[in-house]
Amino acid sequence: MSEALVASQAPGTDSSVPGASGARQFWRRLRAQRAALVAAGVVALLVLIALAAPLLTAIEGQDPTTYHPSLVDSARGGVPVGPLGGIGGDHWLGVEPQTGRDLFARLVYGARVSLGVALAATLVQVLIGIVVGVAAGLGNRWVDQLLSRATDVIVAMPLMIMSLALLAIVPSSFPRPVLVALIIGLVAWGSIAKIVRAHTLTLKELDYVAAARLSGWGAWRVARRELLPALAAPVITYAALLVPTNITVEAALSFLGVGVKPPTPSWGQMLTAADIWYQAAPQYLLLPAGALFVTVLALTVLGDGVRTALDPRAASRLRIGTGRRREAKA
Amino acid sequence: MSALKGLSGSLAGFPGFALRRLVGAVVTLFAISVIIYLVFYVAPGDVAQITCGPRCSPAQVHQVAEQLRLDDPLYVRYWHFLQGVFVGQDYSTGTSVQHCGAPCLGVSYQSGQQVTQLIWAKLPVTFSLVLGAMVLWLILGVGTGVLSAWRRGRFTERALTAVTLAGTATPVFVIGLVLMIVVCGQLQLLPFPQYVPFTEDPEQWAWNLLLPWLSLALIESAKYARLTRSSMLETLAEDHVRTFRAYGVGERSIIGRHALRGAVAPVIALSANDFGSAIGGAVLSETLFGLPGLGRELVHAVTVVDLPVVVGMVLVTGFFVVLANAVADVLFAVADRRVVLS
Amino acid sequence: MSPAEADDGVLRAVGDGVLPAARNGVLPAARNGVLRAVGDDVPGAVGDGRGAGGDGLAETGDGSGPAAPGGGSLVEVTDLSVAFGDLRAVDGLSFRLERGAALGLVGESGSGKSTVASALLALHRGTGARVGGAVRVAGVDVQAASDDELRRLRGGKAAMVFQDPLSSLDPYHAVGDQIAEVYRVHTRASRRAARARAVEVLDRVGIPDAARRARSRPHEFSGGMRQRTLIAMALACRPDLLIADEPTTALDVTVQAQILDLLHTLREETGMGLLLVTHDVGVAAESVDEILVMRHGRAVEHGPVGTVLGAPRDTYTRELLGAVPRVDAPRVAEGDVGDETVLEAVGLRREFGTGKRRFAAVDDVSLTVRRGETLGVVGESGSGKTTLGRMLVGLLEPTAGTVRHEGREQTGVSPSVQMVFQDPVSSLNPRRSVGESIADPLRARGERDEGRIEGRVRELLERVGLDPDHYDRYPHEFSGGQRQRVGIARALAAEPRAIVCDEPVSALDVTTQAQVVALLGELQRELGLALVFVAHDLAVVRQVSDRVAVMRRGRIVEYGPVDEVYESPRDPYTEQLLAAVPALDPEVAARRRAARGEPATA
Amino acid sequence: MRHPSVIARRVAAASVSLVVAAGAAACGPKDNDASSAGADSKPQKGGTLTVLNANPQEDFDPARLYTSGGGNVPSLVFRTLTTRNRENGAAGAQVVPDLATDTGRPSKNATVWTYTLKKGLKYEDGTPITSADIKYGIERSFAAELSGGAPYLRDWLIGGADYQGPYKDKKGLDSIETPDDLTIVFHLNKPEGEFPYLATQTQFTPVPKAKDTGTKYEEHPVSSGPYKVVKNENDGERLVLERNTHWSASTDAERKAYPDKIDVRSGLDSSVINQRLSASQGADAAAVTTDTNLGPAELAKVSGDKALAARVGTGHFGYTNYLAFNPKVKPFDNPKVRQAISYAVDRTSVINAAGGSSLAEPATTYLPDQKSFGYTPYDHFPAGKSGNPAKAKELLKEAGYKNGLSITLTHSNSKDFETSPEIATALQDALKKAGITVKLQGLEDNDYSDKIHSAKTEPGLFLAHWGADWPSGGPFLAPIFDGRQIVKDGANFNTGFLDDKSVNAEIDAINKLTDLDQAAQRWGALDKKIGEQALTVPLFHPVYKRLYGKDVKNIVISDWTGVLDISQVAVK
Repeated sequence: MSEALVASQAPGTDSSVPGASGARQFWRRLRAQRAALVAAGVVALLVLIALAAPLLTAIEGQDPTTYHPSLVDSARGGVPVGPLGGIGGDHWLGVEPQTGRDLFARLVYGARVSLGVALAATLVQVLIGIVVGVAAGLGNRWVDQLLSRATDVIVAMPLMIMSLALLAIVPSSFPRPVLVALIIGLVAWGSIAKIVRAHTLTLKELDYVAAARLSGWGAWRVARRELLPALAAPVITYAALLVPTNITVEAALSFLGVGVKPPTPSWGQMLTAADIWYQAAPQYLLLPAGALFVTVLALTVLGDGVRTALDPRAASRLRIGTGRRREAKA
Repeated sequence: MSALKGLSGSLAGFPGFALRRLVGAVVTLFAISVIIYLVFYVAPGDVAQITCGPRCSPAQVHQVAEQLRLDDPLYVRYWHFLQGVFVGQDYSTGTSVQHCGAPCLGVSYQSGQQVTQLIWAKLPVTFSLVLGAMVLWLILGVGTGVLSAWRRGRFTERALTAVTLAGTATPVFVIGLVLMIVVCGQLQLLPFPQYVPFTEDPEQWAWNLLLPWLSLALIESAKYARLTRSSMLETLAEDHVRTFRAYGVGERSIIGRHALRGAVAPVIALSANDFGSAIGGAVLSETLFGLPGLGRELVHAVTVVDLPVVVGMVLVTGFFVVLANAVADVLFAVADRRVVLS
Repeated sequence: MSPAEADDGVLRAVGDGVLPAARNGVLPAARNGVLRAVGDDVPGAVGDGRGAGGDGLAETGDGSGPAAPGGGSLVEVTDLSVAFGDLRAVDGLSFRLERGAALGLVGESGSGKSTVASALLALHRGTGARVGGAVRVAGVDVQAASDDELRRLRGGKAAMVFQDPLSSLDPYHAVGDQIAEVYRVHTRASRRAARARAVEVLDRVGIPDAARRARSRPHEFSGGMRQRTLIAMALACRPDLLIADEPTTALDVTVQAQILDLLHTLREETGMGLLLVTHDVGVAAESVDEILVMRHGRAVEHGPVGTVLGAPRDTYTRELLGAVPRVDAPRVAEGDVGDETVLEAVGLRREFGTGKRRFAAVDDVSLTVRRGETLGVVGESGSGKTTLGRMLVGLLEPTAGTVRHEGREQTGVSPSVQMVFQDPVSSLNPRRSVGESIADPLRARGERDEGRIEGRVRELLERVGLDPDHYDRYPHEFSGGQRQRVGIARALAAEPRAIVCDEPVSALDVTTQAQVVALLGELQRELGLALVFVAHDLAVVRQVSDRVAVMRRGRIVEYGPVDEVYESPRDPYTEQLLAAVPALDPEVAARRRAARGEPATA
Repeated sequence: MRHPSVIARRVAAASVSLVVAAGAAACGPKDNDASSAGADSKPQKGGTLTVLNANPQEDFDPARLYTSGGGNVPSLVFRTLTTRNRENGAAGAQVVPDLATDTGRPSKNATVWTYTLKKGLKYEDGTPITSADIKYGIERSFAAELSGGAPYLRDWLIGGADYQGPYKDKKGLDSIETPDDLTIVFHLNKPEGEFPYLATQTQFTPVPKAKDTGTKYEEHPVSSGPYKVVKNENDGERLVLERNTHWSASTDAERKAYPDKIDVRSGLDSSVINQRLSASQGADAAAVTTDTNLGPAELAKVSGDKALAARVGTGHFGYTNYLAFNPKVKPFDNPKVRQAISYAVDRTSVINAAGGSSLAEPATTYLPDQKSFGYTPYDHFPAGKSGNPAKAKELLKEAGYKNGLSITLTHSNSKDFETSPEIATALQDALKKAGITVKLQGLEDNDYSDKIHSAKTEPGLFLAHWGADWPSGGPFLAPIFDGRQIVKDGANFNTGFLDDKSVNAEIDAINKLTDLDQAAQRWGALDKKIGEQALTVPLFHPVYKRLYGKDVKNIVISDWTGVLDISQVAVK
């Protein structure tokens, strides 16, 4: 990401966003957006489904790994027997071609992996991004140069190579979903680091940060108490938009053969396996694609909502200003 | 005062900027090459065995390793690579000794071809794919963004938002495959994509690449639509728009002349960036559409542990990412002349 | 953000490439600062005089103004009220403005004066604001007018000049094109004719080499030139009425004087009416015939400028006028100045930028502050006064020279020298309670006893005139003046020997200003503090200082006891500054305008 | 079969398995519905044949190619001493003369083989082909720069193990004699009755020494066959072949060479290849593929469409997918455990995972079920269609694992539907019923190849496959079960570490036979005998089903390669 892009994509923040009551204001602003509320509901539902996957499949009476060879037509490449891909009382959403595994079970268990990987990857990105960005922003010229170069290297490294690097270093017994989350996290922290750095550079010039330094606090304490809380808004905003991106990256990694491995179901891996079945067993493709779509849509709308709620300027964007208020109210 | 006239104002710092970026790029690329050497050092896969073939005897494998200098210590091999880059290197085809002139990125273990030649062969494919797609996604994305900024709060905007988000949410290998099956297979509107060099037949070149362009554009344009829309809305909230409203300038003119202009700089910056990352990330679409570009070659080279090719390809794609970032900053400064390059 | 702050923070922002972020408002401070930094690259632009031209106007003057059809007043506002949600910004306001007359709307922040200006052009239409009453401007019933009629009114019959000249111009288009665009909206003139008109009016407002500069973009202009450009835009369609909303607030005092002079001349020549909205009584006194003082959305006093300023009837008006610091009034209370030197700067120099862009923001500055003494540092934007202040407290490392605290060389921050910042909004962490902020120096000193800390903080709150029970409140729950008191309490918590006040009152309304200044004086006497008072406002500096240093382009041009410097300045720059300060007495103002005008036209 | 990832696809070709590399083979369908397709009209010369492939012809140097019977596309350009019979079905599994007048004359107990070239053979430039060129071609294949071919020349020729190729060793290989321009004599270090099969491989292609450009030779190899290379772009991704006017049909009974031009486009996604072949539009109407099977999803579609189904060529290539044990690793040192697992496997679900019963047939023998391999049916540990968990549990109890057993199954992470996670998961599911808990260990492909072919790191239980270098039991059994082929410090294929004197002796005995039918029978019997040791669990033999364009005629699919032979195809 170039500096220019960091700048133009950096979400706005306002140093005047009140803090403690910030949470309250945030909820108030968020509640004011109907689309964001609906999206939040959908996301909550998805998380619930993912958490309750064992319960849901138990109700259905299936599990995501058992093969049902009798439910697929072996002579015809393993296409599910019966109408609509074998949808029925036993298999609510039909079965998977070739194996006859229950699609509903795989879909809800897949939600666990997809959401889990995306969230974990976002966490990794955010953590690295904050550490690197803050260090570069606060450090001296050399620290900044070093970290900025490191960021450039990461940004310029292809996903494949980074995946390979990690696959090479990490033993194969390491849980794969965690590894995938790590790969995504370690590949794509560049932009958030740049954004954090830009914010840090601006924030550290703020009077209240200077005031804290004058109080006699050390640099670390100043960073922790004064800078980090102020970074929360831009970071949360950016992170909210990273989650849906990470879900699609997980799918892309599966496509390249370095994603989550069978038998663990994930949406990306289902999509990869299902795309050729588009004609013979369309529901096999449509289910994970639909799930992915709904999730990404909901997360993006929610992300936009969070941004609006955190950035008061967005809320007043369409009002005509009568000049920036120079005088504070006495 | 006159020194600030026009472009020279925003580009006043250009020489220094270019120099700093160049140094930065060299350092970055250097670091990338070191990392790749290290990664391949620890990665599984016996290069000599893979290059020699599965049924080679240990003695043959040893000969191959010797010929490819795989038994040298890592730093010696890396030094050899650096020598190639700066002064070139000689290599044997068996029957004769060839010279690979600087900047020489080495010779493929697998095919014995010079990596630079391989790159030159693949680059036009990736470029064609990315450039064409970029033009399309800019048109689609910016158009959608303008429309939704104009019709903000109305049904049109919501519908457009949903459509563009649908694009973001779908991986290219799904959109691409489904489009191919429907458009090329069932409707037979477009040919199944294959690469025809532009120099050979420009019309066929475009016709064949149209589908890949469309698939990529559908996915990428969403981002541009969102960026254009939010930049425009932001500009609409700015003081100078208020000025023009206060002077009786109509809404159409404000949208078209002032608000859209405000979106140009970030859109240009984003597209330059995306161009860079698309060059590096074209592997998905190249694989799917069977286009013999850099990304696919890189993945192949990784699987057969063809180190010189991997290093060469990553350096080239990395170079484009770094270059694109610098270009993005320059374009940003040109588009938004208040910005100073540093 | 005052012009003064721009000098260092901003340039760093540019250097680090955060700059574009400013566009999207990563932080408001950066946003302003950066843009300013770019614009201020124009050397000498601040000082350039206005062009002599006046010929262009001879013809234009005829066609406009008085010739407009219809009799009656130019502006008739009857029982106007504007409400945003629950807030009644303007409440039952009525006034008239005759053709060719000039009315000043004066008030502190929140008085509703700018809202009135917007209401004249119905700029609230479609924003959800509720507007009541009747507004007629140049014969148009603004409330009832159709969108088309309104568009013809805006810019055509009544033109507006905004406060911030940079953000009020489209950064992407040449200034000439912007003026031409407005002209064409109203006249259907050809592109070429519109451009010619743009050059003509630019020339008229004193842009030198107007034909060439018309192709420049706003950021290539200095602040004064931008404001002239906005005025040119307003002139383009020969309006009957010019509405100027705080037209000089963002400008340095010398530039402010030029702009006010320009407005005056234009009004004389074209005969257009002027509605001037300002918080600065002095600015109004310089420019208008009548004054309307507003408070809480209502008119508190309305009359000829001389009467209102000379013999105010309303208590609020009196209070307001009383609070305005006078540049000609000697310091009221003399402090008890000791002999010991608390803070000393020797040969301070600070450079910014690298390579060709390297320049010295502060250059070889030496000064001393004694116990109980107030040193005023005064200068315009870019003079380096803020950089100097930051070096004195150790927030910035000097490139050369030393800072001494009580004779000992000091690098980095020290509790014994504290700072009070300009912006009461950004100087307190919005996420922490004010009590926490004030307690910072105590905790940093190693105090662990929560009870003692709270006790001390309460004491400090009480000392600066705040309710000790507000310990747990957050900054946004306080007004600007109160926040500034919190900032002072925080500085005091460190038990400093000296406090550097960086524009401590420039963001405050005058009445609040007076209170904060008084508080600082009290504290100084009580604690024997040494104060460095950095400000752009010459009047305030005179009011508080024992000695004063006048800065220009990083150097001290004049340094001495305050009365000496103000009464018999030795440096011509000091003289120029003093001459530019608006006078409260309209007659004095007119005299000084004449005096200022002479050298420029000569 | 579908290989969605390039990685998987490429590695499948590059890794151990075999032959499938480099546009391998062709062979005939059992139930020959395909030959009827072109029967209505006589094939004519002319037209352009398009080949749509997934894998580029990266190696186009006869020294580097690893083919079974000379490959498909390469065989259009390279002629060899002998070649495969271009006939449908089992007849196609025979070896026939090509450049030579016969399939070779053995002497001295099959340790010396003599060939005589036909008269009037020419290269594409009109110069005559000599026996010295064939010798030179073989010698080059020993050069480290041009490695990649099969190991037999190195193992069989006297002095082969130490020879480093003509670039380093100008003297040449003494065990190949060329007494005159038409005669070439090979001296082997042991009897090898199957030498004629070996002489079908591209290393037996003549290479004129003067035209040799080392590693660059593959850019434009000199043709001895009916077509010459006129374009070779992007490392074999696009090949255009046109007629070699110096080739004479009268010297070549095998290649029909109907089309005037062959246009090979590769690097395509497998699903795209099948889409294009089924759409069969424009140039694709005259298109075939030599490396891409119908995938299960496409099969489901094709089977419902009669017109499309008529354009599918079905064939069998000698190939077996199996579970391999390392008896040095506990608990697989216990034959009862190996047998229990043999009983427990569910071949139906494995076959489903591999693409269904149309794309894979259950295997209980290690040798492919074709006559030329000497197929001798056996099923020592009958698991039925879907496993016999009861019997498996019983055996486990006997072996001392009353409460079940926990084991690790190693597989590759690539999506080749052979050693891939899908197959491993099917096995995991089946073994669960027998009380065996299977932990899957998926390795990246290079890692997988390294590990399973190293005597030091070989896992206890893993998925593997083996294919035929030529249609005989020799190259199928010897590398895997000959105790003298155990390699301690390199790529080892005897993964069961079987070193049984009687097995070794029988292998030597069969190698002496020059009657290939008789040899086949003995290989079959040996396979059955080795099978008793339960060192492998044969799972399935793949079936090749390939679409071809609607204008493609004269489909010949031999049992040697299992795919249509493009030297026979006509498009007019």
